[in-house]
Amino acid sequence: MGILEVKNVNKRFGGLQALGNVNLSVQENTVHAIIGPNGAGKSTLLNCLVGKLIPDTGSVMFDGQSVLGRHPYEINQMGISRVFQTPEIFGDLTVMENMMIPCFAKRDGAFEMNALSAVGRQKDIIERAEHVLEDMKMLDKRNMHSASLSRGDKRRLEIAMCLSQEPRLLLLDEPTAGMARADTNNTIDLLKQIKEERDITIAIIEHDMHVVFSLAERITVLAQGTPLVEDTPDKIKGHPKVREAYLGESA
Amino acid sequence: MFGLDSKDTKLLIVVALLVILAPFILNPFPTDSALAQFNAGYPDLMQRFVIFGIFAIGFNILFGLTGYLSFGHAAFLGVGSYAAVWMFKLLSYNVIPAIALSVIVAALFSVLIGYISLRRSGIYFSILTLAFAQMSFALAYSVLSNPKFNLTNGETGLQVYPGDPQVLHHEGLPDVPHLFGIAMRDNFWEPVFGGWSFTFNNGYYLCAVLLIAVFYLSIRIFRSPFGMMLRAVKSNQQRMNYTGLNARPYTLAAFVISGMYAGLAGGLLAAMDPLAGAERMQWTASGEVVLMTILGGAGTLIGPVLGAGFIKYFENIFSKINDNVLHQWFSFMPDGMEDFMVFVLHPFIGKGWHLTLGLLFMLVVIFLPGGLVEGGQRIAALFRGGRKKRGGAEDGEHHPKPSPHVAE
Amino acid sequence: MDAFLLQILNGLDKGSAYALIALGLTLIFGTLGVVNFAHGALFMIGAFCAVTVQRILSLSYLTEDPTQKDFLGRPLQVATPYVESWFGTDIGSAIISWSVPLAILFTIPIMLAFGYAMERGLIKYFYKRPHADQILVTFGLAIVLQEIIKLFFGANPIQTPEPDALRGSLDIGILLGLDANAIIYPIWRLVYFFFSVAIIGGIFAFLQFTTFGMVVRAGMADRETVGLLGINIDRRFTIMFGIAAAVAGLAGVMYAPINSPNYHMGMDFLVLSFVVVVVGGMGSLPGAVLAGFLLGILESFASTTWATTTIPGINQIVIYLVAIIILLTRPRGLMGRKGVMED
Amino acid sequence: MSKSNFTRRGVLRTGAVAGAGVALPTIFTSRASAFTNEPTGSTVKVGFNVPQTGPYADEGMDELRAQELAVQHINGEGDGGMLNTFSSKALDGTGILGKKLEFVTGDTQTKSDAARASAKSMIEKDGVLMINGGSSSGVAVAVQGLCQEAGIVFMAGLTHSNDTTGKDRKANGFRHFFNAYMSAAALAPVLAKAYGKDRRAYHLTADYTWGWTQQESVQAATEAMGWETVNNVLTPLASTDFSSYIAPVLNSGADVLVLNHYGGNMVNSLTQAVQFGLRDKQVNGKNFEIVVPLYSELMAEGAGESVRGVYGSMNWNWQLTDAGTQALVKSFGEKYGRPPSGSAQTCYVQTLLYADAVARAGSFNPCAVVEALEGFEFDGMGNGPTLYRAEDHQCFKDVLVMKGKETPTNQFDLLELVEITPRNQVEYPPNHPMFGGDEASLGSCNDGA
Repeated sequence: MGILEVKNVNKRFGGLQALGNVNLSVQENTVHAIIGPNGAGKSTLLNCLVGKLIPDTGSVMFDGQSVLGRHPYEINQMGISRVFQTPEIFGDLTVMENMMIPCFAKRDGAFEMNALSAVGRQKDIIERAEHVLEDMKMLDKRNMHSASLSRGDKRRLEIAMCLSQEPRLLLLDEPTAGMARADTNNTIDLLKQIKEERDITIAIIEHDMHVVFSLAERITVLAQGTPLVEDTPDKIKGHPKVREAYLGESA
Repeated sequence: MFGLDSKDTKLLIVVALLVILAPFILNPFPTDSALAQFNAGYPDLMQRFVIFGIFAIGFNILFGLTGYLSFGHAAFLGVGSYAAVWMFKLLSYNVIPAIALSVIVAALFSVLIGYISLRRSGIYFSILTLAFAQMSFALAYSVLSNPKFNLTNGETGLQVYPGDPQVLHHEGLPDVPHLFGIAMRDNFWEPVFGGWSFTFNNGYYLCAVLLIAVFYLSIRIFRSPFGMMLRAVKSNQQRMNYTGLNARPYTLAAFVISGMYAGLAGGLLAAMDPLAGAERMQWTASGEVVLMTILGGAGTLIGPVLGAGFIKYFENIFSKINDNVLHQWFSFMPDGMEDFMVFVLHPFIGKGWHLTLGLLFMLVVIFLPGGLVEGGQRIAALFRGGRKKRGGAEDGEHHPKPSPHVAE
Repeated sequence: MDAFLLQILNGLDKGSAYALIALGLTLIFGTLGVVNFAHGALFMIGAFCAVTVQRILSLSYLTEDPTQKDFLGRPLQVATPYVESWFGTDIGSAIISWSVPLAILFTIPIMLAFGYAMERGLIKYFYKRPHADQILVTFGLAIVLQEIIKLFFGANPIQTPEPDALRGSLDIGILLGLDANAIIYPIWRLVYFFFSVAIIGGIFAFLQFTTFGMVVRAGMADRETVGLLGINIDRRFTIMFGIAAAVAGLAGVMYAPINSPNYHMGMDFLVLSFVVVVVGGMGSLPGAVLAGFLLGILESFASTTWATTTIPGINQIVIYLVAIIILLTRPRGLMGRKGVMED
Repeated sequence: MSKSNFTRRGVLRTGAVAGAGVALPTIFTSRASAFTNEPTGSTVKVGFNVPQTGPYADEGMDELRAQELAVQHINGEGDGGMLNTFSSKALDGTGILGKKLEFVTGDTQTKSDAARASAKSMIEKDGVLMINGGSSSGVAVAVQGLCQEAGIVFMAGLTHSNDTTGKDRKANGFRHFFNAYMSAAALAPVLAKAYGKDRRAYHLTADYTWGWTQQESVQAATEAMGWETVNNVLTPLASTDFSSYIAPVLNSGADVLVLNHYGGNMVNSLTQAVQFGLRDKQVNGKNFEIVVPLYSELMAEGAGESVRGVYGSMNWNWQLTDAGTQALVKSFGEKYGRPPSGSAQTCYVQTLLYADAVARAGSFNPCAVVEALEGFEFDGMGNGPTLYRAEDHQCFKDVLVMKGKETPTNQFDLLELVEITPRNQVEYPPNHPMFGGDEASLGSCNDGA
């Protein structure tokens, strides 16, 4: 049993079959990549995992519990954190405040009427936030307005926010999309470091083969809404079907 | 002190001092001088400053922090007033039960309206609240005041009649709203120093104490994790949702808190003057509290209070300047000059105070999105020799940042 | 049956005013993404264009008539309009009597220019600002505009009658073979109805069949792409703002005989027109028109004695109730595109 | 709260120093004077509280003009106006009791809240002894209640609802203007004479207190003449389009439409009713007629040609030919270039009446003024012999029935006088059921002491 089990998931938009009979199993403490050409249904699948979309049929189980019909925040509380393609952070808030919010969510749950105690007195939260920031080498930027960060730092902050919740599964949606080569390599190093230092499962949707093959332990190839193959990176590289459906075109 | 950091404590103390000393501060001109026209230190206006300050502080908790623009908050103020007057009619003129009930009723009402309206955001939310407020107004003005079922007394406004039960009223208690026998409209001290005279009014000090209390409460809310969550709602609801936080109870809580502030303000209005008119529920009355908050500075602690004071000053002082007064001011000029000045200023004073207010409001929205507080900070920055640090960041307050204009 | 038809007719008429205002509002929102709280003020200014034209046409010179006395017992100063002395009494008074339709010619350029100036001078600085800021600045503008009008024209409603030839009412009941007096309907209201249908048709045809319109429609759907094609979409949008202002102004001019213009009529219509836009669907032109007519008819039915005795006060709140129900059950409105401000 | 105690002590100390030369502050005494705002100097202030913004701003403006004129006349400036024709000669053109009369103005916005705020500021800040003006019953009742509590005199401006001197009557408040009952009582016989006794009326009524009382009064008075009431439909105050209310009228079997509307409502409903061709129709073999029980000049101006031939009532009109009216029209007309409106006359007369009552009482004490006004009979103010009834502080005088003129010669000449209904026809007992019945009471006069 994987930590994330997707079984027979179908999703149609009008006449378009976005997902057809998707089966996927992500094993605990692995890095699992999902790749596929544009329009293969990667984003639709991801949205089904986090509660933004509800599949027409099939089941999505996380750690033995169904996520279907739950709100995104409930799914996050179950232990799934998501990193967006373009960094989604609280732009009006400082870096430190950005970090504290997920820490509160982890500690207090989806809603807590904590209206009278000062933020400055939440020592445990501050400590935790600072700890993760330090890990991510961002402690010097703690008082900056997060909207004024560079794009790479925004991505780093978003990942830090997710990590501060100690998720069991981290979902990354094309984390290096639109990045320069240097930034991409930094991100790869960062993710590698995360992988090494923590007990965490990472599912990554990616276009960039360089990223996929540097990180992933298992790869699922999606084409036209259906998984073609699932295997280790080495096997995938040589797989004829994959070449035909995907690598051939992108090379 | 009081669980606040030193900066906030200072702010609270400054506000408390200003409020307590307001009867002096607002009457800077000798009573017989020509400038006495601009004195604002009489009980009714001081009460209004403080009451609408409370209203605006509450509104700011919703709008300033979460960015949800409600056009229906006057409805909560209105039901608060109605609840208070009903307590006067049924129980007694004691203001404690009246104010308590007005807060409770406003809370219930805002739970109901908030629960429904907050299912939408942005302009849809604004229009939903607008629709609710207009419905409440229409109901209060005519439907609920028909002779068979008279809940609001319609156009005239709800008031206490000699035939009302007032079960707890007894001989010796004043026949006006009072706090355990202390009549709200009485003054406890009317000193005269030279040409200056000042009025210290019981009702004003009740309002003042409550303002300081709710201002303190709003600082606590701003600085709390809850306040941070509200700012997160405004900043990025998507991220909030994917961070395991349910935005709706947060916004609903903010909505209800601000509704209760409005209810308190409504209750106090009735406690100072036991008549509740339906007009205070009209959508333009809701627009007024929006104006106050923006004018002062949405999202800042002190801004809404300043804005409320500013608008009420305009409404009560500016509207009373008439051409005769203008002629007196400019009487030192040659005749032609005098008439010209009066002619130029005429559209903006007296009956034209709406025009002045509208212009001012536009100027603030265009050039000072942070309101008067931002204006003050810019001026202060100028005096400090243009230190680079912008005001907003240093006190950790939350100003809507002016976005760059579209390039040509 | 006749009561039913009658209320449909009344509703169509009310609805055509709502539809015209909402159409302009939607044009602005759909093209520029701006929520314009000053739109009611544009409607009001349109109505005052009719007043202005009426005043200009009846500009008079005074002659003393010693046989009549004024209120102070002095000889009466009789005012004779210049047009009457230029063209003779009959033609002159006919010209004055036609001042409302003539005002259309005056209103179109005035409102186009006004809309253009408003967009260039104010609105364009607010594209990137939040909707709340747009609402606030246009709300401020609405207050300023109505106060300026009040300064010049006073607060009292000003009578602006329809032309003599179009006065009176038609007995539609007789035309349909019903009893006399069963359905009577003022001629001017029919004129208003057909006028608005013509304007609405004109706007749709303009957007559908001209290149300009096609570009604007493409821009409404996807502004960036059209911009990338090297088309100056901003300039066209500015012109659309002018057109939207002109539509609101025209709605106001022709409405002047029905609702004597006063300075706060814009605010009276503003809330309503937003409700119409929301019910029709933000950004949907056909939706705005459909919702305008539907709400007009609904309001008429809610005003019948039958409705008000069944649910007291329903005529006061029906519009808001509908808005609330639509927003909760179908937030994109009757014909709104999926995903446009659907939260 | 140790902090604020400290502060207050500080203030007291500085206060004592500053006030060393003057009287020491009197602590915890609220009132040193005998009554609210007792005048001490050489001037005395009154407040004119009229709508300056909102739909009735023009009417407020006219009231303000008349009030300014009254102040001038009382202070001996100008030609003296109605002071020359007033039956009481207590005023001599040197102010009141040797004090010059001054005034402050305020904006009621035609909202009871705003009106009370403005009135309070006049009382608390400017120290006025009397407040005059207003153009709606809601405002009048609200401000009257306030003046009663504060202990000053209220002279109502335009307020037509029965409640003002009915169930909401107050000892400190006085109404010169007529009321809905009087309108109806004056109109009904004229209508019966002009349109016959066999008529069926359809009422459209503005859905708020004033509309209801007027509708009730007109229905009662016309039914007493033999008319039948077919229907009464309430219209929302915010209505601008009355088509859905007007359209069913012709089909209802009614042959008279009564519009219980005022201001913008009336202008629109009347214009639209005429557009629907109601006045060209025949129903039950009779010409269909429209009645507007309460007329004002500004409304007639707004409705323009639509008023032609339509009956209504007024408190006073500048076309009256008595000496008082002529004196007022002359001084007002020469100053402002237009004849005064009905509400302007009321505000003018009320100001003179107040000043006169003070002079006759020999005191500014509101209770003395109230006493001087109660049961006061006077003449020469344009309305013929007039009585301020002691029981409810309502003025009783002749009521004018007006009709829209068919061929007006100028903009001020829109209405013509049809009949002056004598005072005894519009009188009613003070405990009339429409006026609060036996329960209604003035309470006792309050001087604020």
